[in-house]
Amino acid sequence: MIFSAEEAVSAVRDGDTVLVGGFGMAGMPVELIDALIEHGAGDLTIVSNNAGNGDTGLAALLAAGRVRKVVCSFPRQTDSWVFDGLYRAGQIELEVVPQGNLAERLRAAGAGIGAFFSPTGVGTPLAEGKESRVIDGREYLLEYPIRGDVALIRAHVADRMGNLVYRKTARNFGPVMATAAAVTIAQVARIVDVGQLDPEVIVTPAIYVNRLVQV
Amino acid sequence: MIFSAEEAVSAVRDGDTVLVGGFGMAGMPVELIDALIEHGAGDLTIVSNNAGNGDTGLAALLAAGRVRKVVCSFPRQTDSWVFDGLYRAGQIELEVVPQGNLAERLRAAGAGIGAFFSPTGVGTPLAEGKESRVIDGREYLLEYPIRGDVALIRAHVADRMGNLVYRKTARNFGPVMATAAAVTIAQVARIVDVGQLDPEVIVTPAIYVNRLVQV
Amino acid sequence: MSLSREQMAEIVARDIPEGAYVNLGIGQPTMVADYLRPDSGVVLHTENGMLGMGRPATGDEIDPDLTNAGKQPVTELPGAAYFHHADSFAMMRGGHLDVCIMGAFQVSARGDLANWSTGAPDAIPAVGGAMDLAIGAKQVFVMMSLFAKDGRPKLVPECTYPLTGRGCVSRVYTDVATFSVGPDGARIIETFGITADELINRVGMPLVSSPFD
Amino acid sequence: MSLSREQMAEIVARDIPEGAYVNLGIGQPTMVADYLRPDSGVVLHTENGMLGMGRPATGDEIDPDLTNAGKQPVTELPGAAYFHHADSFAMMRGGHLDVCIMGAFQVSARGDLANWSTGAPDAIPAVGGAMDLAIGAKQVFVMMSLFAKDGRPKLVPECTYPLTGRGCVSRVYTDVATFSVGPDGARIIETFGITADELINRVGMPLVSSPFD
Repeated sequence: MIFSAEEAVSAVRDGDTVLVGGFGMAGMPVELIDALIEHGAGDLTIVSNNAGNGDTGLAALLAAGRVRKVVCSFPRQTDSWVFDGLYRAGQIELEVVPQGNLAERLRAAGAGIGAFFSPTGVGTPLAEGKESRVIDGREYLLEYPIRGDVALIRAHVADRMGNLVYRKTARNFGPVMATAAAVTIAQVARIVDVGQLDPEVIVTPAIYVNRLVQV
Repeated sequence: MIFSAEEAVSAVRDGDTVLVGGFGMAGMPVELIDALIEHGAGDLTIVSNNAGNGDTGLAALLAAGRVRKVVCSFPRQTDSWVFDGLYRAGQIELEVVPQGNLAERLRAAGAGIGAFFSPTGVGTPLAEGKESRVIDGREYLLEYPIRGDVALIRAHVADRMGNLVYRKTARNFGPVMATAAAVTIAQVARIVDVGQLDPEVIVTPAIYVNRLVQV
Repeated sequence: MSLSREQMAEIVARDIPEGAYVNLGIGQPTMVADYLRPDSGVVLHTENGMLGMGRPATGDEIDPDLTNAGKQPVTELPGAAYFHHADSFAMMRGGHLDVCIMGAFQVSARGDLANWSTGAPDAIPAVGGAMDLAIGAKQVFVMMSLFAKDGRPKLVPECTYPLTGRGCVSRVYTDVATFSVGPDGARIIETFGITADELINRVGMPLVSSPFD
Repeated sequence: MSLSREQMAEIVARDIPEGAYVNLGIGQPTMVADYLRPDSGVVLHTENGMLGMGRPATGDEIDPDLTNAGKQPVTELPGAAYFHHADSFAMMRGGHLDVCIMGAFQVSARGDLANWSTGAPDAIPAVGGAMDLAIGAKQVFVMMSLFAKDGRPKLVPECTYPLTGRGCVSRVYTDVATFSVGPDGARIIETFGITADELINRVGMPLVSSPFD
């Protein structure tokens, strides 16, 4: 269960879809991304809220040419120059997904839902090509699950089985991404013995966690 | 926010759909159900995992002739003689919903999902009349949200705003039902001042709770 | 005299019911928080996963794990709760927030909202939570200047920019007037430093003037 | 000699991989817990909202807020976690449980499961979590006597009782034999006190005998 960052990310293979937690820097698994860059897997699809900031983390992964496609809600930021450059040069694909659909599609993947009718995006350009249906007088769009081969997330404390708790708004995408990937790798600040976490407050049960990295 | 049981359940009107938490006695809002019987609202649709046990709680509500229809996963139990009698006499309607669909349909109501394709029940008698679709090679059935006019749930501790924590497996349906009703009434063992519950461990945020009853 | 941004924020704050659950969009709407009375019981939601958000954090209060949707450090109020992104957006999309306040490029008389893209051919699309907020809250208030830099009104008969949501806005707060919008069209609620006639003339479309104006 | 219920439970327990996440259905399957080695790392899920369920509670341990899916009082092991019903069934339906063990009225050679209703016209229908468990776990094991009280085999070419799930069972543990079932039909894995030929004769349908038999 407990790995070095290098060993942990060796689960990622060329062509994989990798779910990357975090909203801005809160919950961003920085050390796992660094290890992934070092690891060298390429042709990746990255699912994350943003498409990298500055020159580190996801931006560095993009800059290293390892990413074929980004699925995110908000790629364009003041410091997203790496993504912007690749996108304008036609060197990276982009699927823009409203943030709530992103979260709900990840949840659907984890929960065995085949597809769901979402209220978001009706009448907008993002509805193009989507099946729509009026239910009880309201229009919805059909949205499909987003599954990952690997999820890289950051939590606060884990026990040795892999139960996780998070800290404040760094919780964000971690709990849903953990359910949506075949292999979930969590970096945590601290690993405690089994029995040290209160069963009432565990946010991600160990069943969803395959590898722990303490950083 | 803080009411007597009598005042709290006065929100229920004739013909309402009432979501009732609990799995067996764990999480069953016994005092709220007693108050509802006293209150007298009738022609109710009750959504709950079971259809009453023995002669108290939901069974007493049924025996009092207040329930038109039960939506549940498992009505037939060793001590469900009140429901059994009414059902065999043709005096109550029953919609049997697989437990996971019940939970997910309640969640869908709370989450604004118009409908979802569920993996459960395919090829069974409960698939009759349901729209089916093959997605990625697997067959699913379309399921619709279950909304309540009122939810009656039991939690462990509330703060004065209505934030809730539960206790062990008594958590069960409470958190999803709280999101799925127009008015959610929670009975709790203890009400504490705002700020006394750790924001990391709140299971039902106060936004979902309209009335608190301490019993 | 037209309103300053601070005055607009104050007017919006005044219209938020006591005890409401409110999401303040990124940018100008965040200023509304400064004008909410501490005893109003208004609870702020931030879609990255929190109810009970407090004011911006400064100095030692800054915690990289506690930010708002604009990724700025914020504080936590008593009674706060944290939750993950799917739960946060379920809260929003399920219609549990009372009010959401957003900026806009354009709002149509019937309440269509355009605030995520100018449709420029070279723009990189980015939507964030705007479309979820637009359709999720019980009421969507827009705060914006009534006229763009080029002088064209941003309250329009039909949005020309790509939509964020259809018929979702109920109130539009601008520097020169407050409007209600919806199925019956745009109605002037209040004007600031301009007459209703001037306003109708400058906006260039039919506006019903409120009897209270 | 055919197996006792205890021996069947022991054999099922032996086939559960170390560290597996397992749901034990109501009734006979709960006996499997007694034969799991404490160091096996197997974690029990109960669909009413818990991972890390321990043995049945007795005496002072009994807590009305801590029960299993059969509503019997149970205990909590170190590393346990509680969650609500939607999360619990998402865990199940999302395919995260390694093994689910259920009783059955009938199982077909291709793995169809019938265990929720005998289809009797006067029966009150009640399904609980059976249909979710049937389709949710990576592997569904069935534990049952091979023959009903009237002597008819419960492993059948086609289920005559209403289905719980289609093609979901992979292994059937009975008192006289263990079978694998699936798209290629039923195969005998092991027999107890009966020869493969006798078994085929009594079940009255084609069964492939394993090379290890």
